[in-house]
Amino acid sequence: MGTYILRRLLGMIPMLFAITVFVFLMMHAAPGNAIESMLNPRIKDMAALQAQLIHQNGLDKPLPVQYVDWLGNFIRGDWGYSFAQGVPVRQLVLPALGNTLILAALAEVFILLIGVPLGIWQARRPYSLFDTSTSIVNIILFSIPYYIIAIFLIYFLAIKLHVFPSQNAVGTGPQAGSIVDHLYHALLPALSIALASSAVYSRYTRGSMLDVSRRDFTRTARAKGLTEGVVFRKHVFRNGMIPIVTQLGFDIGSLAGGAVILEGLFAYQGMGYITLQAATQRDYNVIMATSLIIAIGVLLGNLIADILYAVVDPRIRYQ
Amino acid sequence: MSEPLLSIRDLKTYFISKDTEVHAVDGIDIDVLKGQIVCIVGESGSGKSMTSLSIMRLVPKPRGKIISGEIVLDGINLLELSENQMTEVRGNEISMIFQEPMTALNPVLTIGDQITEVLLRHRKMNRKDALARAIEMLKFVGVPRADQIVREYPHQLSGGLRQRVMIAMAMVCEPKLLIADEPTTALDVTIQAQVLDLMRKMRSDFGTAIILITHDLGVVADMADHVVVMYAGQVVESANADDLFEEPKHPYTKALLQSIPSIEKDLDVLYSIPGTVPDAAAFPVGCRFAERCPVAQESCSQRMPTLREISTNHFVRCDLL
Amino acid sequence: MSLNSVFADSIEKNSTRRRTKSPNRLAFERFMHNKLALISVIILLLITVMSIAAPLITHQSAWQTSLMQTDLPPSSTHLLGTDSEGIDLFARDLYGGRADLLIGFVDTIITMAIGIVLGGLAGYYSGWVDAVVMRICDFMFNFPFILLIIVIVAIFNVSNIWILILVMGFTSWPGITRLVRGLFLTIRESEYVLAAQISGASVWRIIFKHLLPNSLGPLVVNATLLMAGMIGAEAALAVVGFGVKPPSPSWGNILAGALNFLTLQTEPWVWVPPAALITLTILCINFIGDGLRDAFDPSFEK
Amino acid sequence: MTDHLLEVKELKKYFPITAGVMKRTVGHVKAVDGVSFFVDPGETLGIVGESGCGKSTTGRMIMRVLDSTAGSIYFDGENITRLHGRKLRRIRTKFQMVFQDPYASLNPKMTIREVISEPLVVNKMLSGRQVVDRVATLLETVGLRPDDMMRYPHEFSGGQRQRIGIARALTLNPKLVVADEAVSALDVSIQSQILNLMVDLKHQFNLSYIFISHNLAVVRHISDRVGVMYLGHMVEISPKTDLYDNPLHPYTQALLSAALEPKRKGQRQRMILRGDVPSPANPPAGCPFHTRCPQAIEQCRTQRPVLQQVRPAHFVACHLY
Repeated sequence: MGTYILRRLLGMIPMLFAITVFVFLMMHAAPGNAIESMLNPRIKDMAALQAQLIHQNGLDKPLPVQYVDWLGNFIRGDWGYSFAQGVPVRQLVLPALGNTLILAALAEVFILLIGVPLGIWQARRPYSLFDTSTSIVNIILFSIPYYIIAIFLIYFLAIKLHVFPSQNAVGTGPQAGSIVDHLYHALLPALSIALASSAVYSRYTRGSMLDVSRRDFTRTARAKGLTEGVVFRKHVFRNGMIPIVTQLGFDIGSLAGGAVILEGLFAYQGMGYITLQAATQRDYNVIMATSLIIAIGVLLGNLIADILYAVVDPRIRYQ
Repeated sequence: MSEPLLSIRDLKTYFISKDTEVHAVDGIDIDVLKGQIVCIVGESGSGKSMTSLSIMRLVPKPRGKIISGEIVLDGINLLELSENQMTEVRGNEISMIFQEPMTALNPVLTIGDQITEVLLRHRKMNRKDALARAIEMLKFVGVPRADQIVREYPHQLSGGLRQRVMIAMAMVCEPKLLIADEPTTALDVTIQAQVLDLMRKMRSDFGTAIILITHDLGVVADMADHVVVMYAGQVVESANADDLFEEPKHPYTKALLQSIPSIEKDLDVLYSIPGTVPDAAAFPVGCRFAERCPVAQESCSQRMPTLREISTNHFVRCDLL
Repeated sequence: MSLNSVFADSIEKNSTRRRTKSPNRLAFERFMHNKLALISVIILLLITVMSIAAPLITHQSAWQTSLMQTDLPPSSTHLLGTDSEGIDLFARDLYGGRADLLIGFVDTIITMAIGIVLGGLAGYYSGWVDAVVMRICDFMFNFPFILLIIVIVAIFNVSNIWILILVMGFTSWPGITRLVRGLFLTIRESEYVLAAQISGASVWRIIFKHLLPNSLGPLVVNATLLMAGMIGAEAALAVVGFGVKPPSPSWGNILAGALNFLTLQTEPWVWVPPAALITLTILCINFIGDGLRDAFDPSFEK
Repeated sequence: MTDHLLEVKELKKYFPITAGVMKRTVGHVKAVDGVSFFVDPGETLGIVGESGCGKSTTGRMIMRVLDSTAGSIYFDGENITRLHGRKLRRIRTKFQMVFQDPYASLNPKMTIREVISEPLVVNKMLSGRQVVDRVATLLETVGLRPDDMMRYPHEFSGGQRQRIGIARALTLNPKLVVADEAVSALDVSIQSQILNLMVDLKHQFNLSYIFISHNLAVVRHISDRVGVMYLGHMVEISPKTDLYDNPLHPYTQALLSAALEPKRKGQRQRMILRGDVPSPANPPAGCPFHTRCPQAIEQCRTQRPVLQQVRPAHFVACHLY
């Protein structure tokens, strides 16, 4: 297993390389550049200043050289300078990554506490009143986009009841609040993700459990005289969780990439938020760094999914 | 004659949905004596598998339903037991093995786990004793390396071994009755021979009665003490195996026996039964075989024949005899 | 003319009398028995017709700003009031549907087309074609879909709705491609495809006569999911300022315009209607999708 | 060349086993490992063997839907082993295939007319009215009604679907039909209908069959000569009566001994093989059967026996002869 993980980690390198090249080329194919967009067009002698800045930042070198320079610096830990924010990229990105991870972890906790148990409970007594009623609520919840759920949460919890802050959740940098403060501010966006995802997960869990409960080995378990409770806990549950656990792995990866829209909506300073900001301001160094980190998140998520799969299903063995 | 171990009377199992009512099992009577091997033989759709699931009360819910009848095991009508009491019977007094040993075993639990859980449920043993008993049982059914195999998973075994594991699991509480639903259909001929031999050994060593469900008359001839032939949800003939193979009475049984090619001699033409089995959602009023029967009379399709005893312990559902 | 010919003639003439039904026809009939799905179809059609026929329903303009009439509450002239620039909100909600439905519809077609062609080739040929297509899919999967669109829209300064549609369509195909590939790989192994190959059928015949018709169920179901997703995505983009650019109305950008403390608190008529319309549209499409799945795959118990 | 309709020489199929990211080949599954035989015009060659013996792979290589690793296939004296494109399409009209699963072998979205006429349409052999005529004739030939052509596969029973499959195989007037487990999925009564149909058609159209099956009785019934395969090798091949009455290879003997005839015989001595078939990814050296053979001698472990004639037209690959 150890060598398998190592091999998979090494296997990510070409993919990450391809991603950085792609983002790099895309940004240089764009009309205009960051320097241009950050300068006030009313400045006297703008052309000269611009040329000077371009030269200082190495933007007049040939593209491959620029790329190699960037890559070399990145690996050494120098992620460049954010033109728009006036701070080193690392100073911007690392706290944002932390914030996003908190958000993702919180959302996953909610999914595990709400979505999965709900699905299991529905599958335990399919077609019962509880199952049908919650299933209807589910499909409606499933159809409401998460940002609309978020707006409603803001409306009720923040505006009407004043239980939660709705804006400017966390400051970045040294003045960032305590961990409790973080959690408090992350709660509303996490809840929005969780409500939307829980609907997906409970549908998925219910389907998976029902599918397993119709399989031959479940019939065997019943034929052995096991009580319905044991049949479910030991046979249905363990098999039914296999696809769920795998899906959770994938989602950890993509959630870590930031729930862009929600971070934007809540002004929650995570990866999604700063990427959004960087995109508006064409802050290329920031975009390069965040897209690379997000891609690493996705790839690690896939790896986690594969590992979890092997853990829960003995038929899967990786060498 | 001794009291039967299992006695099924007028059992009806239907599948009911919004606009159809499928009569999978439509009023059957079967007796199984202690230590006897009874083969239920029939083609697909004859209701033979549903009969076995009905005995276990494992008919697929929510649509499948036992409508009426009684299933008496050792003086107790299983259909009157509560669901809880029924779990005491399953795996303990009656156990069951299935056609596909691959899908019938849980892929994420070890072989040991799956056998010991039967003992933990019915014998109140501790884990260590249960595991020892499981290994002993695996050795008994001829599984090599039994003490290692208890730690392995089903996918690591071959088809033949999996079926042996299934048998060990079913026999570990020494049930009075073993129901085997097409236990060798998914296996190769040489492996089939091994499994059938093992089942015979179970009968002689434990005195377990066996209901063997199959479509293969070769297996029936090899194994059965008593044969029940099913057609379209009903028993059409029920007889001692020697009698049935020597003197089949029902036109369906006769036709079936003549439709099978032989390994031992070259036949010129096979008999072939025309047409197909009637739709179980809309059975004809009269004899269900009348439409395909070579000797059918007009009256056959008007009145349903009853199952009559035409000689000692030989029952036939045909009015022409 | 042979006897058979005569016979065949009468068959062709009488074929309608025989009650034979194709599997697709049966699926259609099952769908028509699903009340929830039918109601959803009707509501969705109603929403579509209302946004197309918007000029017939309201005389108000969805673009005309009026500095004298900003932030008005609902009244008989402005059924849902006006926004901060004095544009009639009822008209904006009606016209806004055009953008969302257009994006949903066109992008579903673009995505399905790319997905079917690429996934189909990968699934049919396997080998290196498959490897290349799947690597590209893997590559695309590393970018969260919404984020990728945002970056592209920002870098290339997209403001035209058609270019937005293209960007969305050309970034969302990997999912469907994988689905089609998986379906094709499975069906390709079936004996009837083998029989067709033995008959000498060409690749295109096998794809269009065998693989595609038998993938129809899952494809149609996924097309509905995709359409719901696309409509949701436009609004999501608009919320953070990367969707359809005002003054062109879209449900998303009407919603986005209301996202400040004051409007949320005091003017629900601004943001509730677009939010409700987005949700209702997606809900209807999802119910239709559920209905289609049950219709194509009746073994899937509800 | 000879006047055999089909001749197969030293045919091999190795499937690579790959591992790792780079898909390195780490071994081969030797599904078929050097098989030679021939089929004469109007003759039926049966091929029997247990699952994994390579019989289906052989059939598919002959049909040229699977490329062989080595060896050659001659059809009507022409080497078709490496034909492709138009030439292959032309020759392929002369050999067709009937499949196992009557439910998976017909495209559910096509009418019966489209299914049966597909070979005509893709080869542009007939058009319009003629196609309809041909399909009607074929449906009558296989015992269905011509007006069934407007219906869809889901409206037919398993047996009827198999008839449709046979009609499709006959569309182009082939000389050779490869039937891969063509009756294995059918009930006994339907199985005999289809076997009789196939025998009739053979005489009517002077067809040759390669009849692949695991069912020894069925193979005996329909074949003129029978080949027995084990682990990718042809271990014995002979005219059927000789093979069934005087089997030479210990594997054939075991197979016949394990097969069950629907007849009561009392307790009989059966030869039951120990263990399972070895994996074709790692076949034993020497004779592939030596691991299970009760008569194995030292030579069997090291040296692979070749197929040689022991009695007139009776070939066996065994060191005992």
